[in-house]
Amino acid sequence: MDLTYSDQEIQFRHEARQWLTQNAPKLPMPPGDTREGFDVHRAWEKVLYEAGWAVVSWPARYGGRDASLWEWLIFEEEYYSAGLPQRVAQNGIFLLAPTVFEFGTQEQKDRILPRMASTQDMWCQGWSEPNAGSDLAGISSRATRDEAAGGWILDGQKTWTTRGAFCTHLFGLFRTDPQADRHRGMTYFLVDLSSPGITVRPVNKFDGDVGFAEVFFDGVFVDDSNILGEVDRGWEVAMATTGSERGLSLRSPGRFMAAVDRLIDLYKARQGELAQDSLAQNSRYRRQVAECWMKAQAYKLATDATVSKIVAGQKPGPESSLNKIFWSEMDIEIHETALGILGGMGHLESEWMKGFEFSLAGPIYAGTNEIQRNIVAERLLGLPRR
Amino acid sequence: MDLTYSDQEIQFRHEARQWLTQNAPKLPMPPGDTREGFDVHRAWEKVLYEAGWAVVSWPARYGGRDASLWEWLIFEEEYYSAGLPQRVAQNGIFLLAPTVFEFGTQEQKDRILPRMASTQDMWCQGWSEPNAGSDLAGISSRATRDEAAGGWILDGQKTWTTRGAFCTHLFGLFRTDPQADRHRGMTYFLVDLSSPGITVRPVNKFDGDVGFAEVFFDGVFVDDSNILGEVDRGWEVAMATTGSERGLSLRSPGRFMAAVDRLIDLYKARQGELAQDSLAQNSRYRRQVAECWMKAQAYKLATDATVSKIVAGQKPGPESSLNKIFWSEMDIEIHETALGILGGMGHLESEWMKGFEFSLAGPIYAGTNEIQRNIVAERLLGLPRR
Amino acid sequence: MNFSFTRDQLDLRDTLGEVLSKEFTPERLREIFEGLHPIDQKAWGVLGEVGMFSLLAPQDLGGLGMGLVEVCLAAEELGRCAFVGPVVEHTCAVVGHLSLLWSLGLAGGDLLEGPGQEDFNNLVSGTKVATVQLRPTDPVAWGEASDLVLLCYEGQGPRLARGLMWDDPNRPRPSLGQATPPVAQVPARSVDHSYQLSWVDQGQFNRGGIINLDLTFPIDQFDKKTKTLIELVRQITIERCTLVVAGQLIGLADKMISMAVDYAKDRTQFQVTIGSNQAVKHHLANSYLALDHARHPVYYAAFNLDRFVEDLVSHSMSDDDIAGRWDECLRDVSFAKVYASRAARLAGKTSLQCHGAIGYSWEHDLHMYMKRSWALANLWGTVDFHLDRVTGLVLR
Amino acid sequence: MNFSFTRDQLDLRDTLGEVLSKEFTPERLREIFEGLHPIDQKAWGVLGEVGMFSLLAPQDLGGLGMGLVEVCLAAEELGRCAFVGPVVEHTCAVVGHLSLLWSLGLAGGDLLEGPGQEDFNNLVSGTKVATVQLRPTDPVAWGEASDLVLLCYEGQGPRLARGLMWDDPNRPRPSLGQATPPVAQVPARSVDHSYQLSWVDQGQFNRGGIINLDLTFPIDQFDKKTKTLIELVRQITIERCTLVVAGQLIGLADKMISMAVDYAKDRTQFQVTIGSNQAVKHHLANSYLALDHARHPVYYAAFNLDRFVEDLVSHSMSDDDIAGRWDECLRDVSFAKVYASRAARLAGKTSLQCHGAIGYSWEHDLHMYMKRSWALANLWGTVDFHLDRVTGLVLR
Repeated sequence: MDLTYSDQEIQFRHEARQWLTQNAPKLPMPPGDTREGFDVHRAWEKVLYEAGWAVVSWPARYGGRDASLWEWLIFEEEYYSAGLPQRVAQNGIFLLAPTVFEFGTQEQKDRILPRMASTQDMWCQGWSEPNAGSDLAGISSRATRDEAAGGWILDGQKTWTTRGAFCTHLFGLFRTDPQADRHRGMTYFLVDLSSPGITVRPVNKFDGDVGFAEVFFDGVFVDDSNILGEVDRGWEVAMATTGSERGLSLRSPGRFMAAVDRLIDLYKARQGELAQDSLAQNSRYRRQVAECWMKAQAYKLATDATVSKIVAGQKPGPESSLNKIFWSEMDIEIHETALGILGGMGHLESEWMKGFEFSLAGPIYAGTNEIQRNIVAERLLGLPRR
Repeated sequence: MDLTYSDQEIQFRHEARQWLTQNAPKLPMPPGDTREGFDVHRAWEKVLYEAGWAVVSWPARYGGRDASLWEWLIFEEEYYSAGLPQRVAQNGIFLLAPTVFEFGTQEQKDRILPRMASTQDMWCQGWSEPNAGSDLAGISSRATRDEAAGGWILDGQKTWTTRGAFCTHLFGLFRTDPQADRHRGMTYFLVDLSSPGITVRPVNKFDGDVGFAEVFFDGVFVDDSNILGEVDRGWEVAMATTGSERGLSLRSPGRFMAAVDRLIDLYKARQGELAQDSLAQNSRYRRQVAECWMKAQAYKLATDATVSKIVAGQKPGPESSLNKIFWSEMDIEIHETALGILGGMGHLESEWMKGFEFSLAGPIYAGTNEIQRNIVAERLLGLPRR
Repeated sequence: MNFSFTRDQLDLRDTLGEVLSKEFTPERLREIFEGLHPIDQKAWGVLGEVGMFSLLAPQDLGGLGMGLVEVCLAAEELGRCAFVGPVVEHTCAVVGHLSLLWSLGLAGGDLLEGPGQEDFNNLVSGTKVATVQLRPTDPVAWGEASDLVLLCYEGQGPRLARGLMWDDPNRPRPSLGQATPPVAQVPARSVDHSYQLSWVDQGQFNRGGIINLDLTFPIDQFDKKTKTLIELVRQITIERCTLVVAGQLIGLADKMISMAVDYAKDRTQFQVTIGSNQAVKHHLANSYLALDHARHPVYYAAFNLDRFVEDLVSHSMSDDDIAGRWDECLRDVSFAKVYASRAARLAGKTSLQCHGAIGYSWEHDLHMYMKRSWALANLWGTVDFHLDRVTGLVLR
Repeated sequence: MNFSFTRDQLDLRDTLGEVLSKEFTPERLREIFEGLHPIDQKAWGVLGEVGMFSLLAPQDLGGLGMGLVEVCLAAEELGRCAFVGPVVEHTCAVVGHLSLLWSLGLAGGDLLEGPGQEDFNNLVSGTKVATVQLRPTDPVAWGEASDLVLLCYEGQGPRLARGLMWDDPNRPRPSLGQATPPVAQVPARSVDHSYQLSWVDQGQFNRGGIINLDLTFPIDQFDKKTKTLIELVRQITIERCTLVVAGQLIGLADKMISMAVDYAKDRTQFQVTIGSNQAVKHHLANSYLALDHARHPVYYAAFNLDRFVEDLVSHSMSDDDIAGRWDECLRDVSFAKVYASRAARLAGKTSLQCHGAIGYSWEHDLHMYMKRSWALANLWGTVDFHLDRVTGLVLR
């Protein structure tokens, strides 16, 4: 056990901070879930790429700088600490990319990863369908073999595709063997959204922004080079991705540590007014802010423990479900605390309100927290399934 | 809607308060779950009976004073407000008696009720068995017909029989038709615990007192006059009793209102020290005490609403499950608050600690709160069973 | 003792519920939410027809002469459909407030027969839309959509205003009085887009030409006792509004739970109805429990506030009685607001979680009910304010 | 960065776990709980043999020269079996405290070679049982069962005491010093009957004839800097004890969850294993989550406290460094104690609920673990105390 950073890591943090300080865009940026905002974000993420900060832990050959996982966590801390927003490229670089690294051919890696890192291709996730939400194995979109053309014909519908209205590519599961049982006979496809036969309908989310899309497939051709992993083995490939989504990659501790820092600032700015209204109220929020600090710190330490295991060669297992429950509920609590500190103004539109609305999706997506608790009980504690 | 008490009710309260002030025993009484304590309590409850306060809402002919349900609630408030303990006769007067009133023959009422009210017979409940806890329909103790003798032979085992070690009689379910499906073929028996073939083993509870008993039946004869309701219809009869157990009769609001009054006194006595330790802590407990007050008040109001319905001729339904969840969790919260106010001394033995240990049983007995939540969801909200 | 509603009370509620389910549909709510209208004038008129605004006016003034229990029953229905407009303000703070002043002999005869009679009748019938402002710095609910504003400040008698209103603090305004907060501190609008907040400009105070009602309160000429009474009436108005907001929150909670129950009975995942999962059952059971235990405190407080007002009007309380019973009223109103706000918050969260992604979309109605409940929980005293008040009064 | 334990650390933990599972069974715990013995001398001796008490003593003093990370790992095992006796006090507050004074050149050579050497060796090996008292008014944990008590009061150097002890405040005592609290304020015992609380009588202070260890601290002759350092060492001892108690709470939580998981896999109701019910699954998942997130803060605080002590001993910190890093240590220890206490409380409640009636019986072991966790959560600073401290330090 050694909980100190090496000189190299400290130097890396210093470099990252310096670069971000000098190059950060004007803040706050418009929401990434609107057409205009998306473009602003994409441009900024291209700046990141060009300076080598887009995907620090990737090999240099694909656009990264071969940083360690610890350095990636450090970069994330610095990134969020600078007040920067979540990445609109995240579903590509954090969800698809690890799967490509694990299951992709060399040709696929060379073709997909650099364009992804440089924001040329923007990827969205095609998991959910109208009848397959938490129950991912319930999908019915299908792919039919076209042997002559050396590929597959996709038909069906995907829904709740985050930023699908603005993205250029989609990764998703389609049924290739309709006879197989629920968890088999699916294949993992990589789809260019400009292919003929695709219709994208924007769907607004809770806060009114265009957060989602419905994507309709009507005889869409995809050639064999765009299958990730083996035909009919898409479930196993997808499970690797959902592990990432639930676990640390989408929600690195830095984001919550930065949110708590902002919460502390908010409290300090409002402290006088709170105390003037009532000492009890002030004391309640002081404590609540400290509770949020402890939660973010606990999450950071849990992540450090997980990363230590990964670095030692272990694969992260169902622990990712623990993380997902924890960060999603913490995110809501941080924002509820902030809105409470804002008092009677708490229901007005603000950055905190926007963040609160966003946080409400946390216990739902990437598998509801109810499903995650089942996973914890069944896989970590060994309780029987029904 | 009229939330004021009538002159008669106010007069009733006055009388009860006056009598209790003049006749209350020395407090605190020893725990009713020890041999010596049980006898002390039984003697006190006999004093109650002799003055006509044991079962105020029963007809005079059985030992009551024909009081209304509202007056019963008033009596309970005054009783607990005087610092008096829960009744050791409660499983008879609050659980068995309503069932006897509903299902008993005139002969049974005349024979059972006055002896119960006067504490001559002390009743315990024989529901649970080693393999039938929350799942009451899982009982396997059986009754075999003895036509010649005009009765039944009981064999089997009951467990978690509250105060079974000290009681004189037991009411319980036994299987009379082993072929019937789980919820049928049971009969409700009334058993004299001095009958040949009965062995009672005392079982200590969480706090070390003899709270429970295991009762073993080995060829115990019970004649037909001691069947409550019809043979093979015991489930329906028992359900009437469990409704009482969950609902208001065992846990009248007065008990919690009195507990909260004591909590307020405790807080006021410790307020100076709490504030000296830290203003934040003091403010936290101030609020927590107020939360307990609100809970007890909400429970009182919910009970008033239920009683209004009963008085208007409606039967209390699955709402009793709402009440059971609420009072059992409130009881724990009241005691946890008190132990918190006691600070570093909170883990030492005290009346509050004793009450806390007692409260921990609340979410378990009379059907676990998990079962109660199922009932609320299925019967009040109409959600489907699995 | 009887905690049941009378047949008349239930009929009133049912009638209103039926009218609203026809006149104020989720589609109508969505139009307002998306900015097409400020309020629904037609539905407002129908509310007037069924007597909503006249509940707190005495029969002598052309009202129904009912109490807050009835208004809270109505408020549940208004909450259930997230009705848009200053109903609480109009019913309690304008009609109810003026009526109570009149009943206590403090308002001019104008209400009954003077030149203001027609104006007052227009308020009682809902032909005019009124709202209220309690402090010069407060935003006014639906000020732009209202015909008049009652200014009801501490230590002053009520006044009627019709000034310029802004729903956008960035819009230039003629004269910013000192009392108006700087623009930067005033975000433009509630996340509940159907809840319009406006700013009244003190410099443009102008009641001439709009109504004839004479409310000139020679407050400085009143004796101390009368001044105290006028302030008490103002306080009663505030508590009435607070409690009616609690009633709306109860209705909202009920609506959001019902939506989730319906969805959970219908939606299938993992080859079972999601409502058959114990986790979903327990979420909904908890929400229902919180709602059930929040509803009774609302009516308990309403009943006791009604009795307090009755006894005040009939002069049957001593000053000590007034002080003691008023503290109990404050405690009970705060208790009701805290529980109703929490019940609505839990109902919203639970409902969203049971709906899953569909509930998180703008197209689904749920977000409109959730956002209304967030706004109402913050208005007429936050949960924190009421929690402090109930704590102070319980631990006196 | 590396948050994994070394092979050596894990071996230490596993060895201790194996020894305890043989030497300190639930049956043994029950005997103590039911009053048959104060502590288990044999198990205590075995703990000494495997080096438990020497963890914090430097190798020069015959110890293992390890740190608090190792003591916390051991504490988890001690918690898991609810080991009875002043292990925390003995290991951290007596051996650890004297060792640290010695390392800083503040304790006499006695520890190493003087007439007290044998006495100190007896402490390191566990041949003698020692406990501690931090304030003259505090009860002493297992005072009656201990051979000596270290009196370690603010502003004074440590002293060794062997006075009369009482486990019953009603027993007559020779001379009640002013510092002894009146009997009425001192309930007799913890609800955890295996946790013995005693009262040390100041009037009967007597260290002659028991040990030769010379701890005469000429505190008044020290300069201000040295006095400050001695007080800091005392503070370090308190924080170490607090953190080791947190470690025990983690072990207790783990044990109670395991018991419930095992039971839930076995017990059948409604014709299914109760552990297949989603409600049971989610209860246990929540408890496990709380435990998982409480465990890391304990080791984080332990690691940083060890580093602080190392740097203090090597004189490599400036006064400013000391102040800043010490505040972080305090914050982290409080955080760990709060989370560990809550995890244990939740684990106990959940475990009881999953066991149902059987868990509520005296015959079942669960209550002994629950009660230990209640006692430990209150000792070395309540959750309230630590919550306040972490709040103050986060919001400096």
